[in-house]
Amino acid sequence: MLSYFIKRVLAFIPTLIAASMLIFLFIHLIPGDPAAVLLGDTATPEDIAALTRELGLDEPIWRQYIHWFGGVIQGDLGQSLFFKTPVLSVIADGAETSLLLALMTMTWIVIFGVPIGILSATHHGTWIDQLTSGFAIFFASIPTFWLGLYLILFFAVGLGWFPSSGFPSISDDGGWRNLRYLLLPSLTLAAPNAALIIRLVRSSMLDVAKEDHVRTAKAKGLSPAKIAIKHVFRNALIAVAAAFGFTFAALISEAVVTETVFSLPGVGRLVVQSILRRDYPVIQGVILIIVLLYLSINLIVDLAYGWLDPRVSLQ
Amino acid sequence: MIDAIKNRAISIRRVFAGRKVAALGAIWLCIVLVAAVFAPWVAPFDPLEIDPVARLTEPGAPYLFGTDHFGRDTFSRALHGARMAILIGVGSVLIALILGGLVGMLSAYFTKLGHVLMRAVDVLMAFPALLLALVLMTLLERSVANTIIVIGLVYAATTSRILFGMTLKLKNDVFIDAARCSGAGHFSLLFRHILPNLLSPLLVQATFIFAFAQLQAAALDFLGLGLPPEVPSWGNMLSEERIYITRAPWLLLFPGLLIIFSVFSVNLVGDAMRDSLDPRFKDDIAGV
Amino acid sequence: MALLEVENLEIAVAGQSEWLPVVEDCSFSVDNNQTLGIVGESGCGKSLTAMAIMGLLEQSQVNITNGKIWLDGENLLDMSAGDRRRIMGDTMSMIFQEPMTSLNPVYRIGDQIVEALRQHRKMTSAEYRTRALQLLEMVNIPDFQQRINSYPHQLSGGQRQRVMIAMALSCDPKLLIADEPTTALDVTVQNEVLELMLDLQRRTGTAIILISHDMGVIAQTCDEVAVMYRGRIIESSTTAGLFANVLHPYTRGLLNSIPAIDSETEWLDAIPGRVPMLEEKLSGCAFHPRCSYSQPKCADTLPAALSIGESHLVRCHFAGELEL
Amino acid sequence: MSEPLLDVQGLKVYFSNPATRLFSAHDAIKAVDGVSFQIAPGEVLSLVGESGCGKTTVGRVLTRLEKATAGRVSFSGHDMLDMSQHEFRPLRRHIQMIFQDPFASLNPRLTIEQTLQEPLMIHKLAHNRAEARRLVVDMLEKVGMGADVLGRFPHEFSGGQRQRIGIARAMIVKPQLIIADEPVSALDVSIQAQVLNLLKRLQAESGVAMLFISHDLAVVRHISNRIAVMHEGRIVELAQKTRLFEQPEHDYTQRLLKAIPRIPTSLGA
Repeated sequence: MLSYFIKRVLAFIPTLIAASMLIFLFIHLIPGDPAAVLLGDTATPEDIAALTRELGLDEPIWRQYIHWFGGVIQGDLGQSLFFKTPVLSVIADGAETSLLLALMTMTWIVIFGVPIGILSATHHGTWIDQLTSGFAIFFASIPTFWLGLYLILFFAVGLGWFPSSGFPSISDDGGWRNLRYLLLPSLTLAAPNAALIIRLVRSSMLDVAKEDHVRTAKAKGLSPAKIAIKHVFRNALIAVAAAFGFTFAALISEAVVTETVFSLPGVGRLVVQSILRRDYPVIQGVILIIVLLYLSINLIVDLAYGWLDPRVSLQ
Repeated sequence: MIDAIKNRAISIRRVFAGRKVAALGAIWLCIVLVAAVFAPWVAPFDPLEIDPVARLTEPGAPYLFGTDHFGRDTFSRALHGARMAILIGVGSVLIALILGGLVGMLSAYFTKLGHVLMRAVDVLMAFPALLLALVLMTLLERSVANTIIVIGLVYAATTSRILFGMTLKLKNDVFIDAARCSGAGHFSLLFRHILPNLLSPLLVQATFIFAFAQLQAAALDFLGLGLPPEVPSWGNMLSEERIYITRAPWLLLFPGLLIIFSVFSVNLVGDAMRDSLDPRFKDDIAGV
Repeated sequence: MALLEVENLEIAVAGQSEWLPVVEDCSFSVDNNQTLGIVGESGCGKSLTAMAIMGLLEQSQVNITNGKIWLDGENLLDMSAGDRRRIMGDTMSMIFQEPMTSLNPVYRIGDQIVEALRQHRKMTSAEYRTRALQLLEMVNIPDFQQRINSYPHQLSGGQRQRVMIAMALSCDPKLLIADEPTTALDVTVQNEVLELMLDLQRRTGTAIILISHDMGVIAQTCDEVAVMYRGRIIESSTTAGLFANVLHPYTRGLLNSIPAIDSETEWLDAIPGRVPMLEEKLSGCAFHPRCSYSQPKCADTLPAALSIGESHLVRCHFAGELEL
Repeated sequence: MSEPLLDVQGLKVYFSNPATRLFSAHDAIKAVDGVSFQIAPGEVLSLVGESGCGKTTVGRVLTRLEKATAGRVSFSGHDMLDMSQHEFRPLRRHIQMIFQDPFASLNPRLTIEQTLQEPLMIHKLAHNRAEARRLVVDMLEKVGMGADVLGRFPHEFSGGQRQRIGIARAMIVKPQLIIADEPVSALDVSIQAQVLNLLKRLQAESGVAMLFISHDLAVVRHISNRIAVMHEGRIVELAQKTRLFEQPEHDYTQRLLKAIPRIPTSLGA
């Protein structure tokens, strides 16, 4: 188990470094001069040249990268051109919203995805299966922003049950009740991803159900429900866990859109706004953090995989 | 055993036998295709023609789907949008499959090359799909070609990993050893023995990429980083009119439903095809 | 009445457009302390027969269309699914061909061995553990004290099959069905596993049905033999009786096809042709197209089961008349 | 014994153990651990042993599907292991292989004709399609199949028929050595007998030498001239077949022979 763990971590670090190089390179290939953007329309060429030198933008790109990455390691992601504050604090401002949104969404995904997936698999071939599978594929086919817009139209604008946009921090007035701001966004975000989990649980369970050891379990006289949970679902979890990283990536992607639709002050919207504002240090920083998070999730998934499947960790 | 020896080619009859909904999906896709091809002749209005008098008209005659806030005919724009949908779908699928397919196959076949290439793919895969597309789009100008290239590249990474896995499995098949003993060279092994056995799973993968590409392109349009705003695509129609949703709720309904029906149909067809695949490759396919 | 009596069993599988018969008019019985061998080539219906007795047929694909299966005087086919499950793993149990895949990879073998016991007998956890250890010791697993905590992939093929046997015996079944239990094993291991099964039978009196394609295994292990071809038992007898006096041309052909281990011949006397596919409709005796003694009558009429001597049944029009 | 066609000396094949690769690079699985034998032209030598004894790996090294760790293999005077892929090409034709699993050894996407034509074209034994087809049909006839199978795909055939096609593919280039890796163990008894007869007849007619790899001692006794018993990567006993069966010397051989279930020979036969 330990060597499996170390192997995974060792594979993680070079990927992260390479990804950081790629991010840095991308951002520097973007047309437009950051110094000019920073100083605005009234700047003279001399001012721009001075600032370029000051920001170190005239140095070779690899030196700029080392300088930047050196800062990153010490927790310094640079200064936002737009907010004129440290990038890290800009990101931290959006973190609460995004993390709460992600947690709520994951809750929906598990609550809806897993039981419906099991139901679909255990009723394989019946109308229940066809109906749930059909709905799952349908929900995975809806553009998130479209679903969000109509949810706002019906439940916020029409019925007035929920707020339509924004999210005051839970430390503000209202406290935890402020979570109702996240209800529609999290449901919007959960819909396509829960659909994926339903499909995944279903197909993995159907695969496991064909394996010989399930027949052994039947021959022991176990009830169908016991077989479905203890033998089929338990083993299917291995495949589900392995695909969890993929789901998380889809979640991040769709969070960018969802936060924009619901005007949530989260990290996802920050990405889009920073791109539109050409706030390079923030784009760089946010993407690096997201990649770090995504790779960490994948690492955790790998470890969970080793824990769920004794064949992986105990060679 | 009998199952394992059946020829694994995808036949239309087997795919749609007993799957009426998937067959309906296929029919819908044909309609979209016809609309795309004949849009300029079928559309009752010029999709770009502005008519300030007819702004935000409700659906009915002569504006079947109503008009937008410029007074442009939504139905005509939707027909031309089908063109964009097909163009983006087919274009990104081709890029993803050809580029990703080659990288994946060669990486699995030539182990040392694979070590390098697949590490590079790992790095690309460290970015969630839409995020990678966003960053790439920022680098490039907003245009149809660039959107296709970016979406194609994003899914090329996924495809290469899938093909890598499938080729690895096939590479260890006995018939590959047998071909090697017959004296077959690398080229023949790759393109005569391995590739034809991957065509069916590739076709299934293509349908799912097609579906993902639609949603991805719509999301990019929505964020203002996809197709140029003047291009009549379903995504742009949604993006431009979204502030009028309270005044004219139907405005977003039609383009939205068109996207949903098309993506749903492609997913259904892909799902039906996946069921008739070689079970070994089923798990490799990334889709709904 | 014997412990298990199978009467006119008929099984059909779902074909392209219709149900195809795979087992027809199959009758046999087996009693305590007895081992019945069912032998035949792939597709002859021997495994399906075993699965039908055990109750493991996949209803949508395979159907029992006729017949009765009496266990202890009760017809299993009349029982509800729940009643059936109370017998499965308790009164009768099964060992499968693939020891590599027949165990669940994510549970420790100790837990898997007593799973049937947990289902059918109420005991304390300490008692379950004691029983698991006892069973592992009984099937000669080395270091069973440690092995009880192993996962299946940590065991060799032979050891896994021993675990399967321990599992099948956990509730002291009256009937044990072993479907090709040694086919995936090496000869030396095969020998040990077969010895183990017979040894356990001597101690517990369990009735055993051994399904195999290997005449040698059957000859060495069983008291009685039934030879199946294309869904029917074409010859059955005591083992000694069968090998002393082979009456069906197919049984003879099968025996002649096996190269001898203790002598040398230039050519094997192979049966021509191949086993007909399920979809192929055959009239008369199913073996007639491959039979060198075939007469016009063989293609027309299905031979009835002729009783020759004591407990020797043959389905051949010319049983006893041929120089085999 | 005449000049050997194949001379294997001290062959070793080690695989690195993936489970321990991270910390100890030297921990290797010794699949084949110093194996030496010779095969004369036209001779049938069998490698017999239980699963994991390394017999299959020996066969795969001789067809260069696997790399050897150490040792020398000379095939009609050529040192085979040191050759580059390119230098080996002309020899490849003369060392052909028959595989165990008839369901996996034929490319499901190629017709029987395409499969059988491939080696002819590669080794330039036929110069056009018509000539190739004639040779393919001749070969098919030798394995008991007709020209009607040319355009059909592998899934249309039973295991026995596929194995005949596999044999045809190996024999069609007129090799000097055939490596048959468990060629009949996936087949039913009655089909196994047919294929064994076929192999024996083709071998006798063409005079090709054969390395017959099997776990089945009865089959091995039937087909070979000499037999090598492998155990844990080494050959523990190598003798003329009758001698090996009548007077087995090594402990392991004796154990193996004792373990085989015997069929009582009836009086009727």
